[in-house]
Parts: sequence; structure tokens; C-alpha cells
Amino acid sequence: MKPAVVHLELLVGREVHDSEGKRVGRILSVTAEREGEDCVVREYLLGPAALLRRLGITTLRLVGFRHREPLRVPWDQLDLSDPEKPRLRCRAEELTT
Amino acid sequence: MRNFFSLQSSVARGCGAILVFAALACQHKTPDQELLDKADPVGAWIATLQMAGEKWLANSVPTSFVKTTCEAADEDLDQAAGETAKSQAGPAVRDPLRQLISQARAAGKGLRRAAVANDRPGAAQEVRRLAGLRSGFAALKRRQEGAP
Amino acid sequence: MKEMDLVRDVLDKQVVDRDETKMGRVDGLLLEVRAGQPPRIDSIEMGFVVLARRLHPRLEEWLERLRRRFGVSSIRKTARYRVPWSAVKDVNPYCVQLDVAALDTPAFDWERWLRDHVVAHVPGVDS
Amino acid sequence: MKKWMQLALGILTGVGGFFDIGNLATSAQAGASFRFQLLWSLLLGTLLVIFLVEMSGRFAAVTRKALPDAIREHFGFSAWLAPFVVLTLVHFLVLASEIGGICFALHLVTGLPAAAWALPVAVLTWLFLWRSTFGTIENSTSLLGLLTLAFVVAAVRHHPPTGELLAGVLPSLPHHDPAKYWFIAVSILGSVLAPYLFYFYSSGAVEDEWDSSYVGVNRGIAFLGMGFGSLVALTAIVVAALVLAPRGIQVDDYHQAALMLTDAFPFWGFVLFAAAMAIACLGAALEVSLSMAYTTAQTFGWNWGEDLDPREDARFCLVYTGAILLSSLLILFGIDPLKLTLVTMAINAAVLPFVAIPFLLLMNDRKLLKEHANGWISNSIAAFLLVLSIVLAVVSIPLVIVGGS
Repeated sequence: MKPAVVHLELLVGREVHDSEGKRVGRILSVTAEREGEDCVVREYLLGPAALLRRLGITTLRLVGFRHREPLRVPWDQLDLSDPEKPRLRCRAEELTT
Repeated sequence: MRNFFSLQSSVARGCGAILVFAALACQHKTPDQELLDKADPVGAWIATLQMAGEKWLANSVPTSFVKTTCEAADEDLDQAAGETAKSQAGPAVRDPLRQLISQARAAGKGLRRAAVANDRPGAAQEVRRLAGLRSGFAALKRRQEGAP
Repeated sequence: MKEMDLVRDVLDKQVVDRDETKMGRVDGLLLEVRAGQPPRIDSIEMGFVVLARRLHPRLEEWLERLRRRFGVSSIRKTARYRVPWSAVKDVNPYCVQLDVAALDTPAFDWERWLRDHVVAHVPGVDS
Repeated sequence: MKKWMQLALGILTGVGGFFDIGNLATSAQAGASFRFQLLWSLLLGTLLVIFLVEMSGRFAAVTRKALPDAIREHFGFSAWLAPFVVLTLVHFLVLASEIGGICFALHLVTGLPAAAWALPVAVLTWLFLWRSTFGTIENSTSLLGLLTLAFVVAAVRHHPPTGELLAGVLPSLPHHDPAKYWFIAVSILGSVLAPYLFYFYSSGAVEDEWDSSYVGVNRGIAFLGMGFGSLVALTAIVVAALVLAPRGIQVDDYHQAALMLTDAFPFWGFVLFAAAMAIACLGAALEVSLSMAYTTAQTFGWNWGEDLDPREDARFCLVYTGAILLSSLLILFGIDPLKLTLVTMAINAAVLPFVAIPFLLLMNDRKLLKEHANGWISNSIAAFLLVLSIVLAVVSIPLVIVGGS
């Protein structure tokens, strides 16, 4: 089976639903690590907070954003078989943030 | 991801439309007043021609400037004449204004001719004529503002 | 850089070649999803067509058709210039550096064409 | 010693480079129609532009990245595309207005119609950019721009009534022509807060290879350069108020503004006005076209830099070449330069949110700016600008229709 290829730039902003179809948040950041020659994905960061983390605004003196820690989804918990509709392989509650 | 900017611009368009409508609605001026307000550029051009003539006589501005200023003035005065003819203002305001505009255009052409021909007395005479027109225009506006 | 945020530190980042010549931006990033293993970064992509797809897939097809009809493909051979991740020398806050020479990559097709066909013919350019 | 020299040079170029066709047109109109009543709008714009220029310079010095470059990387291509397209169109109109200004100045001196000068001026402006480096452009035109200090000397010579002058500093409601009053107020803000200024200044800081040790120099340039620069626009309002208003001349055409300096300088006044107008607009035209090239090249990651030879950054050079050529066509087709300028300045004000929002977010990125991120003063200014820019965006378009026509 030819390895599936996913375009990260199209994945950004997609809504993620858990195994029961419940809306969990949007993919807004992806962390990765070097592993020998390669660079592999570690976690997907979901939810608006991730956007703020991506913009580097740590203290929220500006606009009264509720500062929620971004939802961290380990790589193996996200099913990317259909990149248009990424789904969690578990229920939202089972994710340990 | 819904783009924040397009949301913001549609809000702007909505409020903008309301504002334009409000601005137009509250203009309840009488046609006479409206004509005179729109005739402000006429007074401005008469004063400009007078100043240009004075400065030319004082060798402060080149002849080419007087020529092109007179041409620009004539263009705008011609447009003002057209608008005045079409306006529904009463003859008490419309006729003196139309006369003023045609005299101003004549004075402008005279000034242009005098400057190009380097005819200083002729230019001085046009400047005096323009000064008269200017006080005429001011009087017309005062009479109109005085009247209810 | 050990741990990276692919979106903040790589995507849309300025791409430079071996001697720091600017050659475009990371318009796209390809992940290879493997069974039982974490997705691996396969390559980065550059090009207007890649950007178009980020806006709307139909835009990409329309641009592709436009490219062929106007013979643009003779200037820009490949619509999307794909660089294997192994060619990435360094990822730093300032740019993503590739171990390539910009001039002989497709990223510079337009630059080369304009230089040779337009700039060269401008009077006063002591070519 | 080098830093002090750069500070002095920066202030001079700030003063010389500040005044452009937008300031000239709006100041002449404001003074002629409302005497000193609109000074508050200029002072408000100046306060904001001082802080925004300071932020643009600080960001570029600390991160070695200009604003368009950073905005694309930070907010992603899709979020930046809309502002990029809108700002490019606005810059195109500003460039056309500047070229219109040069053409009109030449028309004043030669009598030939302004449209006839469109292509020669376009070629001259283009040649300036094609042949010289960033340093020579920025310094030569801006130092020549000091000629605009003629307005300051003229204002002093007219002994303005300080009482009325100070009264103008406080916002007040107009006694007549409210639509025109607010239209000019918005156009003044638009002329001072022109978006190209921030993208050009931050790109210039990168070209001059500033680093975080330049934060002090940057602050000096922003406060003194912009501060004194706006003095020229302020005195232009004063001169128009003391020369044109008493004669009942409102400015509907640049010919009327051209008489402004003839009272203060009987012999040289006319020539000084034409020279100051031509040079100020040339300097601004170079800045706007460069700003367009910087913004486009940085958006797509092309090689850019005015110090590079055109053969090394063909796409960068062809952006400003195309921009100059196309915008000069507007003047060639005989569009009224003054109306074009005033409408453009109002649109400048209308697109401010596209400038204000990135400022607020970028300047608070602690990861990038570390201790140089915004303090509460800069943040409150940026937040105020955002609110003002949204109000302006809503108000300016209807005003263009009602007040500008």
C-alpha cells in the first residue's frame, strides 16, 4: 500500500472530531522532532489556544482571551486516512492533556 | 478558518451604507441655499483669478501660470454655469449667480489675454473687475443667509 | 533545532540556498503517514500552485490550466518545486536553509527568465 | 560615533521624507477651508505615526525581518493575502498621486499640461531606483526634501495668531460644511498614517542591517524625525489659513494651492512651492514604489534589496518598474491629481485596520522580541489605533461619497 501523503498546510485549521463524532477543536500547530536522519511528528495541538501559542503571545494582557492550554494529541491518536476529516482514535475525554 | 478580515469588512460596508443614507437625509436645505453652497467654488475661483492677476503684476508668478490658472478656472466656472442653469433655485438667486459666473469667465479670459500679451494695464483692469465680482458674490451669499 | 513547531518554525518560512540567496518560501509541507510509525516529513513544496491550493482546490486547477494554455510551463517547468527534507541544512528563526544552489533550481525559473529576457534588454544595464 | 551619525541622518531623512503629496493636498484644503480648526487631526496622526514608526523600526532591528516578511510567516499566507492585495491597490493609488504631484509641479513651472509629464516623470523615478542603492535614494531625496521647510519659514513670517492656533489643537465641531470638514480630517489622518511608511521603514532598517543595538537610534529617529516632519505639514495648514482663507480661496485645484507661498516670499514663493512639491513627491514616489516591491518580494520570498544589482533580483525590480509605469498611466489619462490624492488619502485611512491588527499581535510576540516587546504605552497606542482604524474604515467610505465629490 503506497504510503499516504498528507499536506500539512491543508491540515492546518481542519476541525477534528473524536471517535464518537464530537467536535474537539481545530489543528493549529504540529510539533516534530529529529529522529536520526528523519524528522517525525510528535503531537498535534488543537483549539484556539494553540493559535495564540503559535503566535507566541504567552501573557494575554491584550484581549481578554481565556488562556486555555492547547489540547495535545499524540501522533498515534489521530487518524489521517481522510485528511479532510481528521478523527481521533479515542474519545476526547481519554486524551491526557 | 473564517477569515477575520472579510467578517470585519462586511460589517464596515453595512454601517457605511447607513451613514451615507443618514447624511443625505438630514440635508433639508432649500434649493436656493443648496445652490449657493454648491457655488462656493465660484467664489473661490474669482478670488484665485484676482490673486493670480495681482501676483502676476507684482512679478511673483510666471505668465504661463496665469494662463493655465485661467483655463482651469474657466473649466470649473463652465461646469458651475451648467449646474446653476439646471438648479430649481428661485430666479432671485439663480439669475444674479449666472450673471456673476459669466462675468467671471469674461474677466478670466481678459486676464489671460492681458497676461499673454504682457498688457499690464489691461491685467490691472481685469483684477479690479474681479475684485468687484468677488464682493458681489459675497453680497449675494450674505443676502441669502440673511433671508429666512 | 531539536524540537520544532512545524507551523510556526517551518511553514511559510523564508527559504534560502547554500549562500543565503532567498529563493522562496515553504508554501507546503508533505508528511508521509506510515502505519504504526509517526508521520515523517517527506519534503517541502514551493510555488504559486501550492499557494493556490491553500486558498481553494479549484483555484489550483484553474491556475494549472492557465499555465499550460499560456505556455508558462515552458518557463516554469514544474508547477510545484518539491525538495526532499534531507536537503534541509538548517531550520533557524530567520529562515530554512537548503543545501542547493538557487540558480539551478526550478524556484528560480521565473527569476532567470525575467533576468535574461527583460532585465538584460533594459538600456543602461551594463550586462 | 557611527550611531550618532546614523541618528542625525535618520532624523534629517525623517523630516525631509515626511512631507508628501497627501500632506500638501490635505493641509492646503484644511487651512483654506477651516483655518486652524483641523490641527488636532494632524497632531493625532503625528502622535500615532511616531509610535508606529518606532515599533516598525524596533521590530526590524530586533528580528532582522521587515513587517510583510514577518506577517506572512506569523499569520500564514491565507490570512495575509487579503491585506496584501488591498494594500497593494492602495499603494498603487498613492504612487499615482505622488507621480501626479511631480507632474503638476512641472506643469506649474513650464505651463505644459501635467499629463504630458506623466511618462518622462515615470522614467526619471524608475531610473532613480534602477541605478542607485537604497542609501543614496533615501538620503538624497530626503535631504533635498528639507526644502519643504520653506513652509515653516513662511508660517513664521506670517506671525500666526497663537490663540487661534492653540484652539485648533483641540477637536471642535465645524460651523459650516460638516461633510467636507470630516472628509478632510479623515484624509489628514490617512495622509499621515500611510501604510507604505511602516513597510518601507522596517524594510529600510533591514537594508541598513540594523540590530537590537539600534533600538535607541530608532526611537530618536521616530520621535524627532516624524515629529519635526509633521511640523512641515502643520505649517502648511497655517500658511494656507493665513494666505488663502482670508481671500476666500478654498482649494479645489492645485493651481489655487500654488499661490500659498507668494505672500511670504514675493519673488521666490512660486518657484519654492513648485520645487518643494516636486521633490517631496519624488521622494515619496520612490518610497512607495520601493515599499510595493519590498512587500511583494517578502510575501513570496523572492530575493530583494535595493543594494542588489537588478540582475540579482529581477522580480523585485520589475515590481517597482511595473508599478511606476502603470500608475503614471492614470495621470497620462488626465485624472485630476488633487481629487485622486484626496480620495486616496481617505482610502488610506479606511484600510488602517489591515495595518493596526498585525501591529498589535506582532509587537507582543515575546518569543521573537524578548525584552523589546511592546510596553503598556505602545500597546495602548496600538490598541487605540485599532479602534480608531475601525471607526475610520466605517466612516471614510461614505465620506468619500458625500464630502469628496
